[in-house]
Formats: sequence, structure tokens, C-alpha cells
Amino acid sequence: MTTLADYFTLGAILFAIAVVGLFLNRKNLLVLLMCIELMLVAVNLNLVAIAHFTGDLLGQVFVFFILTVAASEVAIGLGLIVALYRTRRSVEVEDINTLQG
Amino acid sequence: MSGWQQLLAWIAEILAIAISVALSVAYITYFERRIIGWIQVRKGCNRVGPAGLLQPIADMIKLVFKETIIPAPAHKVLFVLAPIAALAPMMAAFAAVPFGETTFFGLWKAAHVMAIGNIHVGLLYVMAMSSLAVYGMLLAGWASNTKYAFLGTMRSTCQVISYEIAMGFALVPVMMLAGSLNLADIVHAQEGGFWHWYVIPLFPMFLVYFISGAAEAARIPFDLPEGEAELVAGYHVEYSGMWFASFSLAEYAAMILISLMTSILFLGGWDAPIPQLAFIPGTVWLLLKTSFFVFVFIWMRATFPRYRYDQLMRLGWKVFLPWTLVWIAVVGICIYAPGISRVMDFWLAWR
Amino acid sequence: MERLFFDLFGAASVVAALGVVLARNTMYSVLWLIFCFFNLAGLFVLLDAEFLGIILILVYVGAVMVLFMFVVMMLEVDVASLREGFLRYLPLGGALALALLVEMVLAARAGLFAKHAEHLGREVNNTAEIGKLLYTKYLLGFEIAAVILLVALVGAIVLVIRARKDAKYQNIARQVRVRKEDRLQKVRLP
Amino acid sequence: MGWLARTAKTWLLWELVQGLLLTGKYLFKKKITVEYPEERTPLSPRFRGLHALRRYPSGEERCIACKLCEVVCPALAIYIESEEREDGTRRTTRYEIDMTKCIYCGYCQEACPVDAIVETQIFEFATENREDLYYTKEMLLAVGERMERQIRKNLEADAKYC
Repeated sequence: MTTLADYFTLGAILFAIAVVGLFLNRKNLLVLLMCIELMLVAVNLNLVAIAHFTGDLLGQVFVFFILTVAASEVAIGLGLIVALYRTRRSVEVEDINTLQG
Repeated sequence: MSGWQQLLAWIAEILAIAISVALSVAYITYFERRIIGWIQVRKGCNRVGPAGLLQPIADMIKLVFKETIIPAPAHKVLFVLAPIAALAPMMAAFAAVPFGETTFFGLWKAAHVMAIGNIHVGLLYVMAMSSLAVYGMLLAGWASNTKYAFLGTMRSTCQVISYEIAMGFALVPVMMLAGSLNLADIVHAQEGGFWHWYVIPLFPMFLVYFISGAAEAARIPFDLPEGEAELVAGYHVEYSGMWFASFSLAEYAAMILISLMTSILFLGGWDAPIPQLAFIPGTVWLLLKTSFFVFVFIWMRATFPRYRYDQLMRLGWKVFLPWTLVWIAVVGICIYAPGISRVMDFWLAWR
Repeated sequence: MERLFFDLFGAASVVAALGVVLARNTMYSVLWLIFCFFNLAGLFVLLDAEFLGIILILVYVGAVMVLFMFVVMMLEVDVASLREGFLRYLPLGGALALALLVEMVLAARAGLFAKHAEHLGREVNNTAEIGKLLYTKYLLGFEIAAVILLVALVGAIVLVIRARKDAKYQNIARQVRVRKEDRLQKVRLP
Repeated sequence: MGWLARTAKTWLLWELVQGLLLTGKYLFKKKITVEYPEERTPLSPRFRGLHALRRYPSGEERCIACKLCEVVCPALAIYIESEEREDGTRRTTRYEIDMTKCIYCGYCQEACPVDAIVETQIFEFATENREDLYYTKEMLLAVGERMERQIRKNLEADAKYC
């Protein structure tokens, strides 16, 4: 039998991997965005697990909202990446430094 | 039933559905050639076996023995993965499709839905699986590393994604009327003769769904991804032998799936058109309806010329999408407005 | 049985997440992420959230990841330069992630959450339940989410659209509206 | 009315249905396929197939090595060498047609003053290697002997139009 703790542990592992990914691939904007997606989905797993183990559907409703927000985030993020690529011909984070003053 | 009996029944069910789907996918190619031949006043293939019935098997043998070429600049892993990614979700989609109801000579106490998995969200499951077919095209075009394949990929992916939206919205009124996402429940909601079928109140949605289905399965007149005159053969130019065959098998499986779903969602699935005809098993009715739609697909292929790409995009986004949205509103009003809802209740057997 | 599936999906999702982070090619990262989403959808279904599981596949795998893949395909990403300094921040990030992981796992394992699933005992139609909640109690949130999606849609289009002045467009609506009488004239020749 | 009817036709896909009905009608038409190896279409006496060299009824070969056919051949498919025979007549020693080059135009037949080179109605002479399509004099004469009756019939049928 699985317990809520098991799901929390799995969510924590996925979240930690995504955090490591943010540090490892800190030049590639696309992979950064994917790591954020991974984080969000790890959190979603926790929420769904809570909803299941407490019998309250609020967790699932929240996951629904997170999914919509994540989808819009990806749309905007990818739009920004494409717009950036058009002007700079690169997707490296270090090239986006014109606002550094 | 005891545990092992249940297990045996499951295995038998899975085999019965999977094998017949795979076989019918193979044989659709034969019927397509025959019917297009007849429409063009030819006889069509009738050489291999009686009336050419062994032709698909001969084709299969030929394709298996052909050399499968991997181009040197291709991405090897993804190149091999792409045909599987195209075929697998299409086959998986059939898992949730119910083929009828039976007690099977008293093996089940109550009527048992003939589906591998009769899940609550069957409709969504089928939509999700058919939306995954995009990956086969995407990976094939990208992994081939050639311009024509890539252009074909761009076209087909845009087309499939666009029409998926219209398709999904066309199904929303069905869900609203049936009040369920379970395919068996949707069929039950249409029970009792053809005047209860959703094709009558939702006729425009039926048209939109069927036409979008043709676009999703990349059938003529929407087979722009292939476009042999402009793009050689689209995303699968570089494929040969069995890998090529699995792409076209996926296409035919999509065609059967769309036909099945159209008959289940709009034509009452395994319901007899008149209650007096209900002594004929429901599966026969379902298969009859499905074969009719498959025939219409083939008929369309023999009749229509190919659409232009920008017109195709316009049709999906500017005609179908607003039209489905309008119809969703209309159906919503019909269901909940006090005066009209009584008419709807009288007419439909929903709720 | 449930434990077995949990272990299977969990292990596969961890492997897939590692694949996302460590893959050499961005394309492979995308594919690993898709695989990860599949496993998480499996876990969702295991948790009786079948609607969300299917939605995860339909929306994320079927649409969002396709978008990712499109962008990866269209941009000529120089993989080599992106890999430069790959391990430079590993100590910092690793330490941070490890601390996070240990904390969260300790918190999860503290015994507070060690309860088993009290299966509600009834066949819940997940979709209908969520629908009822969404359209009654959380209607405002639902509408806001819809507006956010609309804004994102418009924003994404505004960001990437490039009106080409030199390109010639056809007015398809007018082309379609043309009728035989507009173009064809019957002339009686003497 | 006109507007209404047009709109209804647009939304009911009337023109597409019309097209489908037309092709649907052809679905039941009598099929015109000729199943070739078993059924054959009639061949005209002027059909131009495999070549043949003819002989006179006496057994003497007709060809007098005038080389008109070699000259007229647009594909340069005919090779002729000739020598004087013991009885003083000029006859070919080599008469060869490369069937891979031949375009079956029939000019050789028309150029021939003695009706020696003719084209028969044989069109099934595919071989498994290309060398077998290089017809020598013996082969051509053998074809002529085999097909003599047919050739004569065709020539007679065509004679009144010459």
C-alpha cells in the first residue's frame, strides 16, 4: 500500500531534480522552461495525492488551475524565446543582459 | 466469476479487439483500392487470391522484405522511434472504444460493455490518444533531416493541431446532451430509434466532426501533409519498407477510429435505427455504421481534389471554430431555457 | 498491485526527470519530459484523478510539448556552446537541491502523512465532481483562469507575429464567395 | 429566396454532395477493365511490334541488302553488312536490330522495296537480360517463318489503303 508520504517523497525528488536542472542548464532557456514545468508538475502530483488521501477534491481543482496557468506560461515563455531568438540569434541566458545597465 | 476466469475474459477481450482492429486496418487498404477502382470504372486489384482478398497480405510480405534505409544525416534513434510513435497511440486509442454490449451466453450477469477499458473519461481518452499521433509526424520529419520531410512535418503538425480544437469543440455539445464522457453512456443516451440520435439536433457538429476527422487523419481532400505533387510525400519521404507501412497503417487506423467515433457519438453506436430491428446484435449495427463512414472516406478520396493549405487553415480556425462555439451556446440555451427544454426533453431521451 | 504501479511509474518518472536535466540535445530533453508526463499521468490515474491524468496528456503532451518541440526544431540551437560551464554551478545547485530534498523527505516521512488511502468506497465520477466544484464554488477562479489563457493567447501572438509588408496575401473569404455568375458569362454568337 | 437557398446550399455542402453523387453513380457502372493475359483487345493489322525478315515462297530470302531501312531508321537500331553470294546476287551477311533502341516507328517497313522487313503483331517478347533483345538475322528470319501467315494476312488487309 502506498501512503501520502510516498507521493510526497516522489514529488520532492522530482522537484529537487528540477532545481538541479535549473543550475546545470543555466544557459539554455528552453531547458530552463522545461525544468519549471517539471517543478510545477511535481507540485501537481502532491496536490492530487492530497486530494486523494483526504477525500477532498479541492486539490484537483487547484491542479486544474495550475495546469491552465502553466500552459499560458509556456505559451508566453516560448513566444518570448522566439522573439529573442529573432533579434539575438541565440537562446542563451547570458546574452539577455541589455538591462544590466 | 472467479479471478482467473476474469483474467481469461480480459485476455480474450483484448485479443479479440486488437486482432480485429489490426486486420481491418490491413483490409481497409484493399477495400480502398477496390472501391476507388470501381468509381473509376476499373475492376481494382483482383489477382492475389479469390477476388484479390490476399492482396494486403502480399503487400505486407513485400514491405517486410524491403530494405529499410536510414539516411546518413538522419537522427538514428528518433528516426526509428517515429513510426512507433505514430502507430502506437492510434492502436491504444481503440482500448476505450466500446464495440457493443453482450452477456456472452450468460458469462456476465448483466450486459457487459465490449471494450478493453470502459473508463469514465473514454471520450477524452480517445481524443488524447489521437492527439498524440502528432509526435510520429514531428519526429519523423525532424529526424529525417531533409527539407521536404521537414516542410511536410510543419504542414501536418499545424493541420492536426488546428483541427483537433474544432474536433474537441464539436464534441462538447454531445457531452452536454449525454451528460457523460463515458462512450457507453453516450450510446445509452441515444437509445430507442434513429430519431433519438444526436445526428439530428447536432447535425452541424456532426459535419464539423467528420470533416475535421478527415483533416486529422490526413485524408483527401485534406491530405496536404502528403501532397505528393508538391512535397514528394511529406514527412515520411525518407522511410521505406515496414517503417513506411506503419505510417500508413497509423493513417488508416485513424480513419477507422474517426468512423467508429462518429457512429458512436452521433449515430447511436450499437443502437438499431428502429427498435423493431433490435434483434440483430448491436455490434453488427455498429460495424455497419462504421463501414459506411469508412466508405464515405474512400468515396471522398475518389471525388474531391486536394484543398489549398491556407484555405484549410481558414476553414479550421475561421469557420469551424466559431461555428462550434455558436452551436455550444445554442445547445446550452436549448437545454436550460424553460420553454425550449421541454421540447428537447420530448425529442431526446437525454438525462 | 497499487504499490507495484506506484514504484513503476515513480521510478520511470525520476529517470525521465534526470533525462530532462542531463540530456545533451534539447530535443531529447523534450522527449524525456513527455515520457515524464506520461508517467505522472499514470500516477494521477492511480490516485483516482483520471480526468486530470487525461487532461495532462491532452493539454501538456498533446499541445504544450508539441509547441516546445516546434520551437526546438525551428531554432538552430548551438548545443556545444550551451554545454559550456555545465558543471560550474553544480556544487551550489546540488547542495541547495539536496538540502531541499532532505528537508522535504524528512517532513514527508515525519509520520504525519503516513496514512493510507481511505478509498471513498464509492465509484466517484471524477469528471462530474470536478465539474460541479469548478462551476459552483470556484467559478470566479475558473473565469480568471480562462481570462489568463485568453491573455496568454493574445500575448503569444503579439510577441511572435511579424506582419510582412512585401508579402502578398489572398483574401480567401472573397475567393470562396465567388459564384459562377460573377465569372461566367454566356454570350450568344451570331 | 436566392440568398437563403444559397446559404442553405453552402451549409449543407450541396456542391460536395453533388460531386459525391456523380462519382457514386460511376461506382455501379459497367467496368471496362480488360484483364490482360486472359482477355485481349483486338490488334490492328497495322500494329507495329517485333520485327521479322521474310522469305519468298521458294525459300529465298527477300532482303537484297539495299540498306534503305538502315538509312531511314531514326533510332539507328539496324545494322547491315552485305556481300556478293556465289550466284552473283547481293545478300546480307549481317542483319541485326537492337530492340532496346528501336522505337517501333515502322519506317523500315515502309522503306523496304521488297517487303522483306516487316513488323509483326508480337509485343510480348520481354527477356530477362538485355542481350537477348539484340536480334540477329537468324532470329529475325525465324520470326518471319513462324509468323508468315499472319504477316501476309495483315499486308493483304492493309493493301487497299496503300
